[in-house]
Amino acid sequence: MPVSAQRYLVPVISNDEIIADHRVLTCHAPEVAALARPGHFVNVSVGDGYDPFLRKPFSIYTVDRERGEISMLFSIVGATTRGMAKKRAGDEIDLVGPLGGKIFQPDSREGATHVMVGGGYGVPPLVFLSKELLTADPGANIEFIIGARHKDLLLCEAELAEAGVTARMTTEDGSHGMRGRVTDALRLVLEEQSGNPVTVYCCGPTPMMHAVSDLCLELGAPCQLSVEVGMPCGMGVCMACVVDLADGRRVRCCTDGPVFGAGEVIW
Amino acid sequence: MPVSAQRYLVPVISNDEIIADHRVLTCHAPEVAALARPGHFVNVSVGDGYDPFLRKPFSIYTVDRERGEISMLFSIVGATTRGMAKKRAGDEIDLVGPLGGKIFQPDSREGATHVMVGGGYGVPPLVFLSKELLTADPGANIEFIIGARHKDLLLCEAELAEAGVTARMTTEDGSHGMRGRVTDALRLVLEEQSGNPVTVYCCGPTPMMHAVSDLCLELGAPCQLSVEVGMPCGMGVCMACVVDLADGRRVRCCTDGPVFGAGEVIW
Amino acid sequence: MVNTSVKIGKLTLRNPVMTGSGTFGFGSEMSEALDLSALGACVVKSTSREPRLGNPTPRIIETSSGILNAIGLQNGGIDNFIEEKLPFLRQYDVPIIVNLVGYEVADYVYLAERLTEAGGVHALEINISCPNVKHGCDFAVDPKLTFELITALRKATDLTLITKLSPNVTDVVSVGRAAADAGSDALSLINTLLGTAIDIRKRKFRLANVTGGLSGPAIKPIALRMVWQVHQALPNIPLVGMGGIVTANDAIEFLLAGATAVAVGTATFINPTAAIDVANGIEKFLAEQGIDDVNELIGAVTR
Amino acid sequence: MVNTSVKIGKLTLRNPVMTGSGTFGFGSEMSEALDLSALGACVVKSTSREPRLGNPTPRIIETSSGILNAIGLQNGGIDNFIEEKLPFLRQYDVPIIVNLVGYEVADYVYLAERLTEAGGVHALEINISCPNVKHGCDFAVDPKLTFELITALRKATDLTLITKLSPNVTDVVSVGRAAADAGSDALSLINTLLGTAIDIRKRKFRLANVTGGLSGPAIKPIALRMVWQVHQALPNIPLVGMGGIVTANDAIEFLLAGATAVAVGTATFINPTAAIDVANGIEKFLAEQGIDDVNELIGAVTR
Ligand SMILES: Cc1cc2nc3c(=O)[nH]c(=O)nc-3n(C[C@H](O)[C@H](O)[C@H](O)COP(=O)(O)OP(=O)(O)OC[C@H]3O[C@@H](n4cnc5c(N)ncnc54)[C@H](O)[C@@H]3O)c2cc1C
Ligand SMILES: Cc1cc2nc3c(=O)[nH]c(=O)nc-3n(C[C@H](O)[C@H](O)[C@H](O)COP(=O)(O)OP(=O)(O)OC[C@H]3O[C@@H](n4cnc5c(N)ncnc54)[C@H](O)[C@@H]3O)c2cc1C
Ligand SMILES: Cc1cc2nc3c(=O)[nH]c(=O)nc-3n(C[C@H](O)[C@H](O)[C@H](O)COP(=O)(O)O)c2cc1C
Ligand SMILES: Cc1cc2nc3c(=O)[nH]c(=O)nc-3n(C[C@H](O)[C@H](O)[C@H](O)COP(=O)(O)O)c2cc1C
Ligand code: FES
Ligand code: FES
Repeated sequence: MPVSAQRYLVPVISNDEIIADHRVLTCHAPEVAALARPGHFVNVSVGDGYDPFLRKPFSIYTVDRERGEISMLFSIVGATTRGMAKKRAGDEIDLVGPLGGKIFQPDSREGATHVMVGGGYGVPPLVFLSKELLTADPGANIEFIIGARHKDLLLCEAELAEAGVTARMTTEDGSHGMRGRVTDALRLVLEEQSGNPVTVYCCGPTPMMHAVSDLCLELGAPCQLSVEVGMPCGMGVCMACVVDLADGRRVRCCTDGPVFGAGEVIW
Repeated sequence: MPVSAQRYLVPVISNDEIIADHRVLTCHAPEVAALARPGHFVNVSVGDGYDPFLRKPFSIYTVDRERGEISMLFSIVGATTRGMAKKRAGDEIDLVGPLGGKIFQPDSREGATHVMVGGGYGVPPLVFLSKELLTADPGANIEFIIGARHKDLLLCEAELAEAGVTARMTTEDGSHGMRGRVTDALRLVLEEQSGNPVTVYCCGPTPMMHAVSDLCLELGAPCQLSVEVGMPCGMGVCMACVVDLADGRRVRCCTDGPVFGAGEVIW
Repeated sequence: MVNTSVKIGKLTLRNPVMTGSGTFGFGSEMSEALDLSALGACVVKSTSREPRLGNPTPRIIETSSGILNAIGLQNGGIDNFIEEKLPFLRQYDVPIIVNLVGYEVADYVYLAERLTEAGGVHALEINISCPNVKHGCDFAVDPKLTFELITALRKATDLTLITKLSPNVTDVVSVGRAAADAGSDALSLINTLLGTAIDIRKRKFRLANVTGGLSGPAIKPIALRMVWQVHQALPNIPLVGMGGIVTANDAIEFLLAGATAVAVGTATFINPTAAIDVANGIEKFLAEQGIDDVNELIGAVTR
Repeated sequence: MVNTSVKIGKLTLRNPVMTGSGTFGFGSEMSEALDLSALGACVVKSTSREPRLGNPTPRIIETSSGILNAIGLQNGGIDNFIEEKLPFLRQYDVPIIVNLVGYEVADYVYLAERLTEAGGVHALEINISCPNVKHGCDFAVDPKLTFELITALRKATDLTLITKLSPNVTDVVSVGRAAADAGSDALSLINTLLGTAIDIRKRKFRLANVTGGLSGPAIKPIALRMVWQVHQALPNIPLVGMGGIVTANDAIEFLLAGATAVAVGTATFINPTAAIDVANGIEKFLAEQGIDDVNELIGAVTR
């Protein structure tokens, strides 16, 4: 599927640290805001020179279509995110997007429960998805599970509360919420929901997604996973981001995904 | 001559536009401030990546040894100077220096008149030299000639006035000071000074330095010129900055210069 | 009005800027990002006889001012290309150049015949130089093999033939000359330079394939030198210059060095409209400099 | 305590980090910027029989993540080296490696004899691969000529011989093998890749010499690949890896690829203490990883 990959040089509106080494950068990108749906990402470049050369993908976190603003939540790990961290209001940022072929498809069945399972910078696109669901239907049933190793690494709890969603937190060391992993909480939720139409949406570190996928297959819950692999172009032309599917096809994560069903992907 | 090339990551104190596309960046670099003498330069890098790869040389403009501060006056032309322009107070800047082998040698003869001839970013090291001469001897005789194409490009007039030096300005279009070139003003000054011990110190665009050099040779005035050529290393090891001398030697501008005598260099 | 059109063999391009094979998919992917008809030509990903799954991942990693790729020529094969990709491309008023890859002469001849017959293909770029497959380099490092391959292809098709040279050789001119002597209408250069990178903590190669091809601005000086060398030695054969072109200024360097056209490869990854921006930038440069024909730039560098 | 010392021929280095010839002058220039005795070895600028004035300027220009240089081997000649430079270097407790360059075998032999006789020189690096002088490439692209040259040198001196290979060849292994067979104690690689750049407004080459050698991070992937290839083919000859090393991590990649030592070249221009910083960084990495001997890293990369 062709992407409407457009490049925008846009001003930064704000850039705030939310937890250690994690920031939310908001910029004025009305064209992107108009098109962005949950699961879409933008490809970011911060430098003037060619080192680093490639853009890096970041999920769209919040969208304010009226103001024409979008934001990304990022964790500082390398050259691009270090450069993003330095941006101040008024500085320019260079984006291509929105990108993504198959994104989250909200379960449209009557009374469906939407179960979000996120970890790390996989949480923001699910927050976006939850807000969109609530905008379309203020009574939408949303269960939100967020996992982290330690409470200091948990993201978006307050933002979700503001949107009216009480997230279940799991930490590996029990420092906040339930002690354990997201799959422990997910098993509880899916058991609670047994009999109801339910869809799981998941984004997070690959081992977490793998475990969530296995659990959903085990329990027969439909599950959409936003797969993360390196994406040099994000537009379907470089063939570097391929994932192997159970049906034998080798497809591009960026434009044939990044959202795949549990059981569809070979981990 | 070996250079004590040390690298410093230091904080920017201020960075102000002085005329269009020209700024003065001040940073806290006490080790450099302690060693810096007029004619020395520092090699600056602004990026994190390797593009651009090389540092770029900038003359030391002001030195405040008490505060441990130095400044550079730069004109925005390429990647490094664009990067310097973006630095704000508190940001870091990456310096190597002070560099330079043979720098300005103040004329120490009794009653000597020091004639400075500068253009563009050649003016700042001469301002530094003038201030050092006045610190050593508040009664020092200093004549200062600054040339530019147009009055909007004239640099440092106010700073010199503050130091008690009234500069003669020349502009090619007569928009400020004397209409003409620095050599027109220099001829007048040297005629006024005829009979007195005098030394000309010159820094500016190569054609200007060539003309000043020729005039000084014609009038028999000793002249020190700070030659500008591309300097990939600034430390005498790459052999790229060579200049041919009248005596047949091919020497490095960075460590065998950058200050040479009129008649010494083949233009 | 400035003339920006150039000729490569029998083919007239409206401007000298093509896409780089393997960096622009099969055109369809980018058809909403830019107007395909504004390209000088659309060069598609290497196509082989049978479908290929390519190499395991990671397939691309970043290096200073460049990338290493070891895609391994993943493509759907010639049948899929002719049935699924070509009809889409035919809708556009743009020359279509298909890049061919094979294991032996017979593969290339078969592909050339199929594409000649299919119609709507304007030229064939012969990839003799992909470093990521077994025997992938055999032709490109050997003038004799190159001569044989191009001779066979010349007999098999009337389409404009562009032989794509590898930089991983001592003497790029001798391979270019062999292709020209065998009847190649043009030469394109350079393909990627063989390189690698290591993850020091895992003590493993960062590419699953161990080595890959280096592209992007890092290699531009080498590419430009090779274009100039080949143009000096073979001034009569048109060259398609590539390797690290990101801006119009980069492209103009290649034209001055002797390229009749250029290809924009990796740059598309960071700027989707790079090829068109380069074409527009060349036109602007010509206007600015008061040059009324882009052909005046070709090989016009002096010492 | 971690062992950082490695052996190159008869030579023991306290750490595997040398300077790159032509990027560290004759050592004296940098003697105040860093402690020469902290280097694994100090490799000085190419020295020739007669003094050379080198090429006209511009001699170095910047490219993406690299530089092109065409210094043209400016140096004061062997007499000047022995009289003026060597006595200074002898003061330091550091192995001194002199890089030799000549037009023909006799030049190299003469230089080797003079330096063997002079005393205080620990090894000779044989530059058969400088692309910036007439015939500068003759030896490096031809295994047979390389074999002859190194055979003659092997007879002329007992000093450790390190043959420096050019990357501008199809098959770097064959040249390396020829040098090894002729008795070279070690190989160093890579020298610079031939490249060029053009000023589009002046329509002139940006280097007075037209072409120059590309160095710096841009070439690292190519250099690393070549080191690995040569180490695979010739596991018993020590290699000095170089090309784009800026950080300790870069150097460790070369060690893992099979280099016994590394040289830091262009990086010194941007960080005067680069070579020592790299040496310290390697030591830190070993400590961090609980490795007690740097030799464990050599060639330890796996697929
Ligand atoms: C669809 C998608 C959406 C994403 N959304 C988000 C998001 O919303 N927020 C977010 O923070 N991230 C997101 N990511 C991840 C983000 O794109 C990457 O983390 C990106 O690499 C960051 O760029 P960087 O330049 O800062 O780091 P990089 O320099 O690319 O480094 C990334 C990681 O690679 C390692 N690395 C770098 N160089 C080497 C080397 N030479 N050898 C070994 N390891 C190396 C680093 O240590 C680091 O852990 C997303 C990724 C995808 C595919
Ligand atoms: C001893 C010394 C002292 C100096 N002191 C000062 C000082 O005090 N203040 C000051 O402002 N400058 C000073 N300079 C000059 C300064 O070092 C240079 O202008 C430096 O190049 C600026 O770096 P940059 O990265 O901003 O520009 P660069 O990118 O290096 O560009 C510099 C110039 O080269 C041109 N150029 C760049 N790339 C190309 C290309 N591909 N083809 C053709 N032309 C190209 C640009 O258009 C520009 O005019 C000094 C130089 C020396 C040698
Ligand atoms: C991801 C990728 C895939 C490529 N695939 C092909 C290919 O299939 N066939 C081919 O002839 N060249 C291929 N190339 C080489 C490019 O067409 C081009 O020759 C090279 O990348 C240099 O140009 P650049 O620096 O502008 O990318 C590929 C390059 C990249 C980066
Ligand atoms: C300015 C410069 C001068 C050089 N001079 C020499 C030389 O005289 N002899 C030599 O064998 N190599 C010379 N080299 C090559 C380096 O020693 C080294 O092989 C090459 O630059 C790659 O390493 P690097 O990327 O770390 O610089 C020179 C390199 C540069 C940049
Ligand atoms: S990232 Fe290039 S094809 Fe998906
Ligand atoms: S700048 Fe390198 S020797 Fe002068």
